[in-house]
Amino acid sequence: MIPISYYFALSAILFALGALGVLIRRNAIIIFMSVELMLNAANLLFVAFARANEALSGQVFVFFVIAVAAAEVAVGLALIVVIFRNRQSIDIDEMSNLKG
Amino acid sequence: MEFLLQPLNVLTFFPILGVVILLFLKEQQNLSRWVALGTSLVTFGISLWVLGLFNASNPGLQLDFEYNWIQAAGWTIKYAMGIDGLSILLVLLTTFLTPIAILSTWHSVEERVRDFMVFFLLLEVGMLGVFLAQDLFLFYIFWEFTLVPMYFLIGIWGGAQRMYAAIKFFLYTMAGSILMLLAILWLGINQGSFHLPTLLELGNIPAQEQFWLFLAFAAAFAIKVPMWPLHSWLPDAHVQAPTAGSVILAGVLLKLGTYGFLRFNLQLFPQAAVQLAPAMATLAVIGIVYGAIVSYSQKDVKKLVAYSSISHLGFVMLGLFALNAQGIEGAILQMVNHGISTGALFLIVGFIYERRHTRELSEFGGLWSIMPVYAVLTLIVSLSSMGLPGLNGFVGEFTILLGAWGAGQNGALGSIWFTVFAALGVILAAVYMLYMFQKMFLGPVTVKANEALKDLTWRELAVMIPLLILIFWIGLYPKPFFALMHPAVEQLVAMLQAGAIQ
Amino acid sequence: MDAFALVPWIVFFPLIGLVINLAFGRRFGEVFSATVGTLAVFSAFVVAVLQFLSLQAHPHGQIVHLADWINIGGLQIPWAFNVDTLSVTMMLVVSGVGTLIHIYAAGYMHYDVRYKEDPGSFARFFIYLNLFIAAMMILVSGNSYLMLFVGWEGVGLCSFLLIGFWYSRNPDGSKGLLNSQAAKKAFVANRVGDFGFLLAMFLTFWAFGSLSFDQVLPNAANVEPSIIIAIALCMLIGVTGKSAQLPLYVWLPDAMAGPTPVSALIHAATMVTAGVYLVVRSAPLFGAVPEAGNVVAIVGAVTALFAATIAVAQNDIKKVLAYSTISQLGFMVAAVGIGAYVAGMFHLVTHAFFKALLFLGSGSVILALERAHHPLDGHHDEHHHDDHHDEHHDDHHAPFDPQDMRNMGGLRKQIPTTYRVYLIGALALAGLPPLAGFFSKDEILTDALHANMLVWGLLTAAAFLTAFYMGRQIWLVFFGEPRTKAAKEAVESPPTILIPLGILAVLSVFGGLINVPVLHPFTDWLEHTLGHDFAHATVFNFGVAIFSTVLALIAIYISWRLYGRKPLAAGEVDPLKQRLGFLFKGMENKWWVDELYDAVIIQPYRRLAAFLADVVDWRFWHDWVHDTVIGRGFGALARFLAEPVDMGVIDGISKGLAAVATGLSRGFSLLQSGYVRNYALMVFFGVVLMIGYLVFSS
Amino acid sequence: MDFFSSADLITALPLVFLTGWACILLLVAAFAGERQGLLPALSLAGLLATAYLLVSQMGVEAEGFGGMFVTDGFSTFINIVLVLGGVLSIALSYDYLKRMNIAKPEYYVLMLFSMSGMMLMASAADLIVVFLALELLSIPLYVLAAIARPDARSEEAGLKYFLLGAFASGFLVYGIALVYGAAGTTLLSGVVAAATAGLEYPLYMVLGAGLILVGLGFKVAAVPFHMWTPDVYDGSPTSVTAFMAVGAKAAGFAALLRILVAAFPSISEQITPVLYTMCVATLIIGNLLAISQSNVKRMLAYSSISHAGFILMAVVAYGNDAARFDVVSSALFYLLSFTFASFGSWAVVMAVEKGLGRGLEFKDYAGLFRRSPGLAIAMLVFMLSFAGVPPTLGFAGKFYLFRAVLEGGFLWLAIIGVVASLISAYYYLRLVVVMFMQEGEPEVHRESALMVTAGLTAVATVLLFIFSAPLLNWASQALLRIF
Repeated sequence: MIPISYYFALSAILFALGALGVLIRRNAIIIFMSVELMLNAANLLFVAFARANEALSGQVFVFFVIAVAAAEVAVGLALIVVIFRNRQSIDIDEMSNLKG
Repeated sequence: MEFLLQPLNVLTFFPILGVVILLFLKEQQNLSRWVALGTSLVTFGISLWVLGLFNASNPGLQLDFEYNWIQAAGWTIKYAMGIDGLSILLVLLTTFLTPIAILSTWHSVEERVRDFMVFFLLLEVGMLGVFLAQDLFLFYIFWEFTLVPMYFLIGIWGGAQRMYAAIKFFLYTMAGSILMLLAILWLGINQGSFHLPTLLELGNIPAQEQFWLFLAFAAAFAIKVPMWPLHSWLPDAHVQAPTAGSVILAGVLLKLGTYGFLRFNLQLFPQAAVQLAPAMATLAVIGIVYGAIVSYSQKDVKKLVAYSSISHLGFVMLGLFALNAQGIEGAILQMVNHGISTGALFLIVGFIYERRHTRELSEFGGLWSIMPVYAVLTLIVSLSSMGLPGLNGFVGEFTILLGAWGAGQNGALGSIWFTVFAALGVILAAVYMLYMFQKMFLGPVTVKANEALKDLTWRELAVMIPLLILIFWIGLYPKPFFALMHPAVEQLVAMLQAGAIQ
Repeated sequence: MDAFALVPWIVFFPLIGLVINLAFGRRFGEVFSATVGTLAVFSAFVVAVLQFLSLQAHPHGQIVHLADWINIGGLQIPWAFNVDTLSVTMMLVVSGVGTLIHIYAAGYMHYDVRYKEDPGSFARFFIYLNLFIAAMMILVSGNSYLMLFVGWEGVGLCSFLLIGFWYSRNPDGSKGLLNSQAAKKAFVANRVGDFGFLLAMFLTFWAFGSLSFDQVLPNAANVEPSIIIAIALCMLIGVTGKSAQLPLYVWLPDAMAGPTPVSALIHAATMVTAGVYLVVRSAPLFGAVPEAGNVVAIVGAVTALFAATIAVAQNDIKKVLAYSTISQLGFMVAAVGIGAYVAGMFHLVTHAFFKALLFLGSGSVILALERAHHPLDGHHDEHHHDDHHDEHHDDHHAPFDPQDMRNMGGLRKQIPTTYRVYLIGALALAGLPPLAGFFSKDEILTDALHANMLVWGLLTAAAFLTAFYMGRQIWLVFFGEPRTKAAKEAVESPPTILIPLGILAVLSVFGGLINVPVLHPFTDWLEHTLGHDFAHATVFNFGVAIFSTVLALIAIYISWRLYGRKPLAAGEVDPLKQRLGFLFKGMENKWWVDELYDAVIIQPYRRLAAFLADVVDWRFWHDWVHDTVIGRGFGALARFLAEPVDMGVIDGISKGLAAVATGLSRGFSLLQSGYVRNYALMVFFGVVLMIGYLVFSS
Repeated sequence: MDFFSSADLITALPLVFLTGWACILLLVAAFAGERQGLLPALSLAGLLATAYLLVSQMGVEAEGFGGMFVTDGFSTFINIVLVLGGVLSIALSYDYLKRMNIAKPEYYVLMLFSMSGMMLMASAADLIVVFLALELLSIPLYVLAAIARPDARSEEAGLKYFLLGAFASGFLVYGIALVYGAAGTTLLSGVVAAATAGLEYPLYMVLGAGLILVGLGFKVAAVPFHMWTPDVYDGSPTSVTAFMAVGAKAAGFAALLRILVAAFPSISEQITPVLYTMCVATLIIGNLLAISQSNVKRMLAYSSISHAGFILMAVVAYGNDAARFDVVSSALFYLLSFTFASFGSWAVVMAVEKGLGRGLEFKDYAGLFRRSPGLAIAMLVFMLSFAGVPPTLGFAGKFYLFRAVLEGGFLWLAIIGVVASLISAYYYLRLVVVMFMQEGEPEVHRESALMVTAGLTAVATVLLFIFSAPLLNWASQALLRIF
């Protein structure tokens, strides 16, 4: 059996990639996709632990997370669309009027 | 109902009635003045009634009462008040000075009179509360509460730099009191009560803790007094405050600090008090000399008087930390004296400021020939302030110095040099006071604008005369004043001696 | 039935006079003010006489308790009066001489207020004088050191007020600050002395447990001598202040800025002798420690000689008398220092007579010149006069100094009465028999000869100089030819002035009889109070008497040689100046003591005050520490925090603690750049830090 | 196996009711868009009913849904505070939205949904439920923040909040996953049981707890996860800001307290330093940055950060058994005191606000005392309460809070706390100075809801201080269920 730490390492890498994506990219949609990547890293971890603990609950949680992510997508994309209509751009670095 | 009928509650909260009436007034300036004056006079009357109820031979708390106020979450915070020989004079001083200060604003405050009076009466409530509260929590509330009205009095009706001064006053004072707050909490947690008499009964605070608690309380009080070197807010606050504000600030608010030392530091932490007495006395003496020297070099009369307060309150502190009857009684009396003399000096500065709109010494000179009554009053008050025998200042200073000398020979201070240097302050006081007097009143008239000045009006005289009466009364026959405080001080001294032995 | 219970009235009467004059003085005119003032003092004198009479029957007197004053535990100080032979002596002198001077002042001030263009001040003068009498009475009659101190400071206050009576002028009458500065100087110098007195009281209280004479003095033997020495030396500081001894004497010459009656009453006859009285009163203390007494005696003797040398070279008629007063006070202090308390008191009394006479006489001289210089309207029409006077005042008053002896000369013809009484006073001061000064001074010298040769030597030298400068003054003022127009036209003073002079002249002639040798009634009188140990009769010593008389005569002869034989002409340099050279310069300039004090004490204090106030308290403590607190450090921290993120400049760290925090705050604000990715980065950093910590701590 | 029983529903009745009500209102909103007054009225009615249900639940202690949901004194307290906040928010919103021309029916529905999420947070006894609750409260808030579209500031606020919120919930979920890995369950009771029994991978537990802290720290705006706060507060319509400032904070702290106290007492040794570092940083940064603001809304935003720091001070001592009781109740009490002053001050801000994002500068408040003394005095009371000056509820809050800190043995933290409150006094006073001591002609919108809210909260802030015993009692009895 593959040790749990392997899964952990993979998920951590995915998570880090996601986080770095948020930090590096300027396109709101890509940032948002990076966040999804972070959530999915967590999902991977849930599943792996569920398997290791021989419990189902972890797998159920994944569904919760996916559902919530979907809700976020709905709201997030709507926001992005509205903003795009307004400014013809979704470069988040252009949105820095609020500061100080 | 029973709560409202307690004499001390009536006394403390009566001004609120005036505030309520004032809130119903619109821009009726004169009516506002009369309402405020009337309220403060009735409050003074109530304080005399309290004086009548007060039994001077009883050293303990009187007219005291306590209600459980906040009894929750493991607290017992009491609404406890009481009056004793340590506080009664200061209460009277407060109620006495407030109407005088209000009367002095008759023509000097023309803007937002109603609001001014509201804040003034609220200030009186706060000050009375501080002197009467017997529960640390309650005390702290009144203590902090006094900041707010004073902050506005300075900030709205003050001079050009008023906002800076107001904020500085507030923050400086608050800086000290938050440390006290922690110490109060510590007491509450470890001794299980905030009620002062209960705490005194419990006693047994270990010496090490006493030391730190003493310092935490001292931080709050020393700033308020202000003791050197924490005095930097004082010149700003005084110079910027309106006359009535300065009168109350010098007359009563600074006494909150010295009173705090007397009531809490000495009573609650006797061992630390004995241990730290030389250190406190050192600061006090530095304050005496420093304040006197710095006063001498001021060009603004009000600032000169402000710095002189540092010197005078140094005497009070020295007396308190002599930890013997003479020192402490002298200190209490000197608190009253300073309230009267310095209050009067600020009024005097206010009179001339209203006429000339300047306080620069160089703008005056030779005023005696133009305003003789004013000059004579100033002279008397200055003499009282520099401690001329026969006037009030002397009785206080002499007893303080005598007490401090005794404490230096065979008491808490351990060295007579404190007294020697403090007595130097007596010389220096003459130097700066006479300097001020000479610059303002003697010599030929050098500034044209002064030639047409009018002497004091009847209203201004009415403001000054009660103060003058007290100046002479205390100077010539202070016995009734000492009699009020004597038993309480004796008890305190006995306690301190017991503390010193431990 | 004795009158002891009346003793508080010696204080109350002057106070009543004061209050009446305060209320009505200005309204009812000069005659009213003067009458009230004088009557008040005279009433006090009557009370003093009653005390005197009562003491004949009960020579040990009585302590009259008026009211409690300060009562704190062991500290019990009542308002109580001590009637005994010593205090009654002082009361008589003060109220007696005081009454005469009040009468004199009624005449003198009438002119003075007009020359100073402020007739309204007439009542004010009498108010002050009455206040002074009241304070002086408290001083001499109080039964405790503290009550004595009340009077002590009270007379100091009156001295301040009266020296600065013409507060808007200079001593020469021109507009200026000098008078008020002299007043301030007097007060401050006295305060320095009072500082010593205060310390003495503290020591006394904690050693004796009381400040009352009747509890302190009898117990002197029970207290450690070292403490008594300390008490005595501290008291000495007080004495040097009040009685104008070295090193605090400097205020007295300047005090001549006050109107002449003041100089006579306060700065010659009464107040300045308070120090002597204090020592005599404390005789049991000083007597218990001869070491301290010696210090006192040396201070007195040195002062006597020192002041006499200065008096020799002064040209101001009142300044000569002022230094002479210091010198004579030195005599008294020296006397009480060596334990000759009776001699000291004796000299105090006679000195009060003849020095008051001299001062008042000098006032009469000055007035004579002043009136000649710019006469008031002959009919004393005040209104008319004032108009007239005002117009011409400045142009011919300013340069003329009516007190300068070089402006006088030959006055014996113009003002013969004044001349005669002045001569009596001068001879009494010079110590020629059989005038009052001879007896008292002789008694001091005799006692000094027995006690301390050094003191005797110094005093004898001083006595020699005294005779010399008085001779010089007489020659310069009254003999020769008038050196100015004013001197030529000098006018004799009115009777209100001359009558008191006459009475004082009589007293100066016969005053010596109160302790005439062999009978010495005064010694017996004081013995009731001081006890035999401190009031022993001095055996008259012909040797000393003859020696000092001869010396005085020689001195007068020398003065005649210098000033009398060939009178000084107008504008001529003092003949002594050529002979003594530098020495004279020193004497003329008062040995530069004022300059020394100015350089060593006053200026440094001013600079210290300015430094503390301006630099330390304001610029350093108030501005720098408070407003710039940790100031730059805070700002630097802010910049440091800001720079890695944004190279932007923080808009200068403005002043103020607030601004400092603001600066720091702005630094952080730069982090708040508005960029989402920066915010996320911050979150990320936070996470990394936290995870790092958690991993390594687990 | 039933998913849930009727008993479970009763345990969660207020929440269930409110959620259901929100769903109904959603339909109403869809069909009754024209009648503006209807929805706020219905929302208020729903909240009042919820409040009634909550009050009737006082003293109840029960769990449901297999232990994932808890009703106890703690949750009831928080929920009542939340509902109070909701009522005040709706009261503040109506006129304001009309004035700003952004009245939209869905606004109130979103608010109710968000409130459901907040209330769920307070009761959540399972980490996954916490996550769900967090998203339920956040997602409507993202929309609310941007509700003033096409206003650019509002949109920017919404997007920023959304992106960063999602980012933070990524950490939260990952943390939950780690804890799940360590304990084998996400039930708080299970976590604490597993920790007591001994863990195979204790590091997972600690790291998981840390990441959960990140997610919740983001919600309560603790440094360094606070950076969205000023921008979002600033950009959102003020009524939303007011709602967010109290609601999200209360909910976040509810979850934080419950999770820490119930699930992680065993790792307090590792967590406490993280907490106090966060706490100190929050106090310092929040207060320092507030000083330099010239915009009242941003100043209040930073001040709310600093208040989060104060509440964190109480939380720091959660590991101390003796102090735990006071930790929870003092935090609750502080939250309550913050709620009053916060809503009151936002009401004043809204009264002075000229248009979206305009009229928020300090200088716009000059002369307020002259113009509208009532509002100025109310604002003074709130500022004093924020600064912890008696006689205000804020003082009682700080007093209690510092006591908990001292009891927990963190004297140094208490000293930092008092210094921070001193610094905070400075910027609160600055606003007071502007209002009372400077001359100006501010524009004041005397809308009755604003005035009444400001007045009532001001009076409450003072009176509830003077008669604070019942409140304190209530807070101290709001026990948190410990497994």
